[in-house]
Amino acid sequence: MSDQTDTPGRDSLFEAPPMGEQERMVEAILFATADPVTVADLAARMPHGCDPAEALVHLRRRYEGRGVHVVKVGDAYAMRTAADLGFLMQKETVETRKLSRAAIETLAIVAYHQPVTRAEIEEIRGVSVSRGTIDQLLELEWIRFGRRKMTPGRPVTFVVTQGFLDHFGLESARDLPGLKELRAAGLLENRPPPGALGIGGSPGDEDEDEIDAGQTELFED
Amino acid sequence: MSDQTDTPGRDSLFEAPPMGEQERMVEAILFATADPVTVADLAARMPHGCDPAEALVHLRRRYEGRGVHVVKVGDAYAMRTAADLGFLMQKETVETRKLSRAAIETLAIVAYHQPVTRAEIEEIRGVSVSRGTIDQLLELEWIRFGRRKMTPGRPVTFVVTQGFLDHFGLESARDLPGLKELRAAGLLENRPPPGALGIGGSPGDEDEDEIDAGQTELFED
Amino acid sequence: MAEEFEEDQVSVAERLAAEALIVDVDGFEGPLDVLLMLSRTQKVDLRRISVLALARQYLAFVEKARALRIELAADYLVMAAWLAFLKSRLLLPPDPTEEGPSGEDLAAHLAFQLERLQAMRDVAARLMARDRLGRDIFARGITEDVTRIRRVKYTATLLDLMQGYARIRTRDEFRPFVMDRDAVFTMEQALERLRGLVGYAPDWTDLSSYLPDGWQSDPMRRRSATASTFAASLELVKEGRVEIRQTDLFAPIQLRQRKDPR
Repeated sequence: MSDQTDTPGRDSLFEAPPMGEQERMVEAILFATADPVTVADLAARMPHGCDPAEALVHLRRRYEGRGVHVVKVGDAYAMRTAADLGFLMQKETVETRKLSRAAIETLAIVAYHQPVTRAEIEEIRGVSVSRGTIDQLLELEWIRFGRRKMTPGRPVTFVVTQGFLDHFGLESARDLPGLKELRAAGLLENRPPPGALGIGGSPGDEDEDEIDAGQTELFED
Repeated sequence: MSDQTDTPGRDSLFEAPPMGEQERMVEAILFATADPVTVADLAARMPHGCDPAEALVHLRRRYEGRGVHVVKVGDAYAMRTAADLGFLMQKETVETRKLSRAAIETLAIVAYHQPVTRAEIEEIRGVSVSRGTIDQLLELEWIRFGRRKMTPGRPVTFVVTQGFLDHFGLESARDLPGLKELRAAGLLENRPPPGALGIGGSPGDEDEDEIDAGQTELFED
Repeated sequence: MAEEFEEDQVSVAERLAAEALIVDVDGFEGPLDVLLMLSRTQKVDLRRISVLALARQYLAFVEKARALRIELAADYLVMAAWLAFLKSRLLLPPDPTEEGPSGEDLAAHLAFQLERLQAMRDVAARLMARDRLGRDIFARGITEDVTRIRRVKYTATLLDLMQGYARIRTRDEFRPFVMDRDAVFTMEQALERLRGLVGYAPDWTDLSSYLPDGWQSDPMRRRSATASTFAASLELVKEGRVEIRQTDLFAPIQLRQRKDPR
């Protein structure tokens, strides 16, 4: 490997790194870039005096027969999985989509209120829950049917699954943060809770008037 | 069920591929994705009877000293460029939002004291954790909610994520710099203030928490 | 707080440091941060820090801020009061009748807190200085594009989930505020009511029996009335008009008129 180290360098002021190092550099660049890289591009990125074309020859040889190859794409180079291992890559073609807002809200209600019936979900959300939303969550295996409720009609309930806990990195549904903690984490607007303000705050003038008009006089000593 | 009958491949109906082939497969899978892959995940994608853990040992050795390394991230593995070649990758550098001093300190406290509650973070920093700080760390997916603490109020805790380990090049939280020294010096102990007269966080916080607690009750069904 | 002669004991270096601090008091993250900064002027290991000297430095700092008419946030003043208390505990011989932790215990804990905060800052800096993904270390640039099987995978983060839940739950909070006022019994109302009523209570009477009619069954109204009546009773105790007692934790709170009103 390092026996050709001294060849490039040319008349440069600075000595070029040894070929072994240059090979490492090309390897790292090909690995990290999103597009195939030309030799000129490599040369521009590497320290002065490097010979990326030669480093590429070494690198290609090193990867022969490995799970990954250095391939030429037009006049540029890239690293690619060996063709015979393509069957392993099926998982990389998965397309990820964000869950709809309706589905997220429904899922949240199941998680926080389980076991919960469909009617209860609708009551909490304030809108009806479409069949598709529940089906989607069932299909994702994030919710499942729980035990029937002992109320008239014996409606089915929904609960969250182990898969749900795994996906969201929770050990149990009890570890879900409460409203207080959501607020503490800044996820909730800090609106004054209804009714809580008047108690400690300074009373408005109207209040005082009301008191004056009322029982006050009766009990004055 | 069936994993008791056929241990790793051995007497299985199909013979597992030779170790050299398994190493290629692991190499291809790790190359194909930017995210760390667990051993279980590797096993699930490879043919029946493979031993990805052993293949990983071979693969890691093969990449020692190369421009790209096999690194361990929590209980998963990934390929990453060697740190000394970072200077070649200026084009790939991702501009990260600059973290505030509060966010950096909070992150360190979560990492070194995990699982840690918000109150404990405030105890250590001597100031309340501002809204948004925790939010920002959650959004970066560097911290997540952990198990609730079995103390009064059952507060939620925070722990660091695999993404955190990946970002800072740590195999596990045990490899945090200076962890042993801090532990030996007793600086990671949860030492309560003597008597009731603690210096604690600012008194304003407690009030806020009390209001919040009342608020939560209101919403509890 | 800090007496004149003590101020003189503070060295010139410390005073300069304290002055520099005041100019930039907004840059500090609370009193503990200031204490940590001040402790550096002692130029010793944090484990060997003199908490007494530190308390003096801090009190001098607060005094100076006051002289310069700089308004310090409440928690700085709370810390000053606490340190003044600590200082007196450290200086005076221990009073055997006094309960609670000794001055040394409190000082040791403060030193521990400072050391721990400093340690966290040090490791935070070490952490941020590590080779980091996307800056020094890079992941695979081309994730495999062998498009063969296309499956749609739905994702959501815990954050999405919680924000969704928060969204639903906070909808309820948009109700007009005035609607809720009829469920609030103000402390002034309670005080007026109680002022008149305690005159007729020479014997111990449960606080709950003072709740106004119609405020006892509905939980919201009951809670509000209980809180304000309790607060009002404390006010009357302060005025020396009633006595209050509670025999046990969570036991009923009882009131009676004071026999010898002040």
